[in-house]
Amino acid sequence: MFETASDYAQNVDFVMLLIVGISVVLLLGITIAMIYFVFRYSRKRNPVAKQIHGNVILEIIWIVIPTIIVMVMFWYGYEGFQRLRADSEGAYEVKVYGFMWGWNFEYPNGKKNDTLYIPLGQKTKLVMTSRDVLHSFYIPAFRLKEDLVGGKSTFIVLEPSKTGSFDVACAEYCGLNHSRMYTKLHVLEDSEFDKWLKIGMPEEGKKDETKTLPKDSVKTEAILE
Amino acid sequence: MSTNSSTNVAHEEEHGHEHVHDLRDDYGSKLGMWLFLFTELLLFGGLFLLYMAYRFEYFPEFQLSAKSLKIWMGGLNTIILLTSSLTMVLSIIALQRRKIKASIYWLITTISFAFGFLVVKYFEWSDKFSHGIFPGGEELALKTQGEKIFYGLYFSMTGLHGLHVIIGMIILTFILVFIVKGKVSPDRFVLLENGGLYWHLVDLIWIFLFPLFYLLH
Amino acid sequence: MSHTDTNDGKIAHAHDPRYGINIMIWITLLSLTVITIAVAGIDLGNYTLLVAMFIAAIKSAFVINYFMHIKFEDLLFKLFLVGVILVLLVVFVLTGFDVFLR
Amino acid sequence: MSDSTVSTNGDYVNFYQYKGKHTGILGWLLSVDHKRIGLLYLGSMVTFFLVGMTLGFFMRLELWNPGQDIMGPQTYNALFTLHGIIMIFLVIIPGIPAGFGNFFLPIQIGAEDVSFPRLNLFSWYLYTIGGLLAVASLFLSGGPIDTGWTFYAPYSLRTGTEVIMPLMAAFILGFSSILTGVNFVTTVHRLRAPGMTFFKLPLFIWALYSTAWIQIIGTPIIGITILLVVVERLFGVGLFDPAMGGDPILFQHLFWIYSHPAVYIMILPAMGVVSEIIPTFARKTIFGYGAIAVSSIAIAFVGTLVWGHHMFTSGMSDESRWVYSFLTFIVALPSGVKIFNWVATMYKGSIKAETPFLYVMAFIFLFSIGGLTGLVLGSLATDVHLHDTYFVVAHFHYVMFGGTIFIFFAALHYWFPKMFGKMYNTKIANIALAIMVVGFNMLYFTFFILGYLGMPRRYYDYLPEFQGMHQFATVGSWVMIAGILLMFINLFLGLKNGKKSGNNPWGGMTLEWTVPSPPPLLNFKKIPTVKYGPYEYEHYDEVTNNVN
Ligand code: HEA
Ligand code: HEA
Ligand code: CUA
Ligand SMILES: [Cu+2]
Repeated sequence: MFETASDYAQNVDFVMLLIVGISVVLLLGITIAMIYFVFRYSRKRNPVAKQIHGNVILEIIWIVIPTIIVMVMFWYGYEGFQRLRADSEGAYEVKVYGFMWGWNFEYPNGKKNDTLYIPLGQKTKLVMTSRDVLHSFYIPAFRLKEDLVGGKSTFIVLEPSKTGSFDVACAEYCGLNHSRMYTKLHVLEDSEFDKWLKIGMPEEGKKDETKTLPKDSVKTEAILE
Repeated sequence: MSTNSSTNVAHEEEHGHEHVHDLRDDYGSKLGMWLFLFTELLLFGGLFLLYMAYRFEYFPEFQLSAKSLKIWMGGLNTIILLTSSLTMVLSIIALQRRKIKASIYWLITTISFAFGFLVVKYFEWSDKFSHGIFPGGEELALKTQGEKIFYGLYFSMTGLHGLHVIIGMIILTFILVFIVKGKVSPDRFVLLENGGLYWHLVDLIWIFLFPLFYLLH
Repeated sequence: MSHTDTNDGKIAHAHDPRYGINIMIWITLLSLTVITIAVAGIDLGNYTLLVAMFIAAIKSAFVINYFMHIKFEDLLFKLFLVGVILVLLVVFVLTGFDVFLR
Repeated sequence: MSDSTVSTNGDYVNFYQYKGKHTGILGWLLSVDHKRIGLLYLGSMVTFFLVGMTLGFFMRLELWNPGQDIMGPQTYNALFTLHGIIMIFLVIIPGIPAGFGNFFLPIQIGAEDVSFPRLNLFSWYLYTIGGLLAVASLFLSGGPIDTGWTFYAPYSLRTGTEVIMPLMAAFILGFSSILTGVNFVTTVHRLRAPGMTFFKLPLFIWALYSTAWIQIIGTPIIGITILLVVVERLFGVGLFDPAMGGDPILFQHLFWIYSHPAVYIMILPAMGVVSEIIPTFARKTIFGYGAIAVSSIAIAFVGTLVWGHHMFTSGMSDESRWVYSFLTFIVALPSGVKIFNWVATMYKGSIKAETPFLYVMAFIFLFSIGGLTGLVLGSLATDVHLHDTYFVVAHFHYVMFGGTIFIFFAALHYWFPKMFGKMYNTKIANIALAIMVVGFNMLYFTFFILGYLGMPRRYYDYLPEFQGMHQFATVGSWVMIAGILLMFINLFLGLKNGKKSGNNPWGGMTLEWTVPSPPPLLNFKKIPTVKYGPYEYEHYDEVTNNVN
């Protein structure tokens, strides 16, 4: 359920932890101060209020410090994101097509399939487009998603750190079966992957307009009854 | 009512005994009108934004398609609108100088020019339609995507502008009736001014539409 | 700024309305229109759009200032107008970050 | 205007009792009195709110198990779309400004009414027509709209459901919103009482003023976007349709250019109400009046520049992704300033934590959670993971429900005695609040976790592993039902047989507390002359003894 399948994903978790950590401190500070004041300066204990109109120094402090804090947050978010966008040079390229309601993956050698297999040892660049409305290719275990837009191509770069099978969901609302547009991502050892690519799997040669839902996902089968 | 109302604040009680709070506030009316014009500006702003994006994406196709629009028709309409803007101003000035007849005359001229604009537009559009160039038209369907977008923008933007011309005509006609009835008068002409502002806005939009669609070569 | 001064002399004619100046403006606008059309015939490459927009901006400045009277209105009106145009421009620039760099 | 506020035998006549040309229901439907229009808005709003909540209730029921429980996917998709449309366009955008704003803006600035009273009534009619159209669209042949409240193209161009009618409804609602904005800006500029300079305006007015500007500048953009989708569906112009060369991402730009600023239309007025309530119950002048006032304008301005943070994964250019991320963080700062100043206002106050104040405390807690998780979403790396998951759903329910709607309730409790001249049972009101806070966090905090674990939003069906949390949230929604119903019942009972409240039950200092409850038709016997800032409790006696 809560998997981490790449270094990138670990970094996202770190950024998340950082921002949430700072936020929790701020939230607690504010809440505790507020509750304390309400007790300490209740009308019973403090019948007459002291009229304080403001304090320029304090107000400058609570503009400057949050500015620094948010800049830190921005930087980590930016830097983390940039990692996988900046250089995808020499990555293994797979074409991704989304349609209502399924996926198709096309490999450099012309092989087509409705689940995604990628090699462990190298970056994979998914070049994606939609055949109809918007979809969004979302792999929670990689903390990555990107929309598929008709008439345009978008991309995602994957750099897995372990083998395994991971859920892929559609995250952009696309109509009736949006919630059932799940498929699987399989990360294989390089040799396994080559074998798979060459020998081919039963899906070989399947027309890419297939509307069948992914078969190899136990979970999706479960939700389809 | 505030007891210290000064003389130039006229309170009206139009609706029988209902105390309609109706301060006369010409400055406020005009302010309100300008705020409304801002919204109109942004309404078209959205379309201009689309124009910018698509012109960047499909520049050659835009140039190609623009050739099919007749500059002299667009130019004629520009002159018509600019002139109608002038007659609109003249109508206001005439009213301010208490020349009610002249004011009415200029206002009628303005409305006629608006009508003239629509007539030219009608010929322009029907020419395109007769060539099968309209959304869903068989000729347009054969063209490239960039050209489709050009005509899509052309019809949306000039269409929305044309709609504003029609609305402007209606507003000005109402004001005309008010002048005739004396509800808009040399002492109370902010309504005419506001109608004028609306009309100038229509002109203003056209000043940009004309070069963007007709002068692309 | 109160109930009492809602109409304190700020009614339209802080200046004397004149026919002459407006007719001058109209002639200027017509000439600028001719110029735009003429310039469009010349191939200025990438500057075609710039020149056309520049002339259109001048024309609209005339319309706004004289026909629409902004020149003679309160400072408030001018501030608002400038503010709104600025927001519009910033929105264009920000959208440009996507459209032009995609 | 003493003739309208005093009856023949010398008694004072409030605006309910005042008899104009029309009486009975027409006296309301044709009234141009800002107070009656405000109440008309409040009434319509609460009605739509209950409808929207009921839809939410059924959505939660459907999500009890994976797979089909009580409805098919088409119905579910229509439900969350309508839930979103109703809550956004019919409840929280008009909510505080058109309801409480209409009622209290003129009174707080010392005016008899708004600048354009007839236009004001006209906007209410537009609002009602828009609402009715939206409801009517459900019964058309195509079936209820299923695009989500964001109407993203090209899905909204292709779906077979009835799209045109609800879009026209949204257009009309937008028009209504614009007219209210125009009216408020003009009123604030023209009708302030003598002596009330801009920096003596109550902060609620500052908030309404900033909001009105967003309404004026932002709304037309969604107007044109909606029109284009309608035109697109009718004639196939192609501007957003990739099949014809159009660019769906441009639709998103246009949509969010309005809809992000719209979230500040939702929250700014609420923040204004908070700035009213805290000084009243702390008997203390607000800390940093200027900063709070100016931060409203700052939020309104910077808020128009950050719309792209809804599009980090839409396929827009990498450069614009970080630009929008950066600007998003900037816009959080003025909100922070407000929070800090509010808490600082409590310092050395003389606080009586009555119901409205307790609501404000709940607000500060819940809105801070919502806002801070907004920062998580504003950060690029995390948003790419969290976009379109339940984390976003949690974020916006915290800010919209925990923020705006809670303050809507607070305002209802704060101004109730002024609007109706009666008092509700405060004990029950506090209990209702406590139940709501518990239910709220059960319901929505769970969503944060679901979202981080990868549960996408707008999902009719979900992986079995999420079931436990979905069920917990659904139970939370039942707790909320209990709290909300209790609150409404309590207010209703107060309306029927509450005891008289007096003119100034809380000890407020702004002008509405100097007029009788309920106020007379034109609010003041004599327009007051303002000498002090709105919360200068040093001068409390002088200001409030000067009762009308
Ligand atoms: C009332 C409405 C409201 C408000 C006020 C906000 C406020 C904010 N929102 Fe939210 N938002 C929505 C309503 C709202 N939002 C809605 C409806 C959506 C989803 C739309 C859809 O897709 O359907 C959304 C979605 C949304 C997204 C897109 C998520 C996605 O789809 O991927 C983002 C991303 O940046 C975001 C960010 C923010 C930020 C940074 C703020 C900031 O303004 C928050 C500022 C507040 C604080 C920061 C907290 C208080 C301050 C302190 C405690 C002091 C300390 C502060 C600092 C250190 C700065 N919001
Ligand atoms: C002000 C705004 C607001 C408010 C108050 C709410 C209130 C609620 N929302 Fe809201 N919600 C949105 C705005 C709001 N929502 C928006 C904009 C969306 C996005 C839509 C989209 O994706 O397009 C959304 C989406 C959304 C989703 C995500 C749907 C999805 O992505 O699949 C969910 C899921 O649980 C949800 C739940 C609820 C619930 C349970 C309430 C409840 O109100 C909570 C408490 C109340 C009750 C539980 C009901 C009380 C009942 C009664 C008073 C009557 C009782 C009647 C009977 C028993 C018949 N909402
Ligand atoms: Cu495909 Cu959602
Ligand atoms: Cu936003």
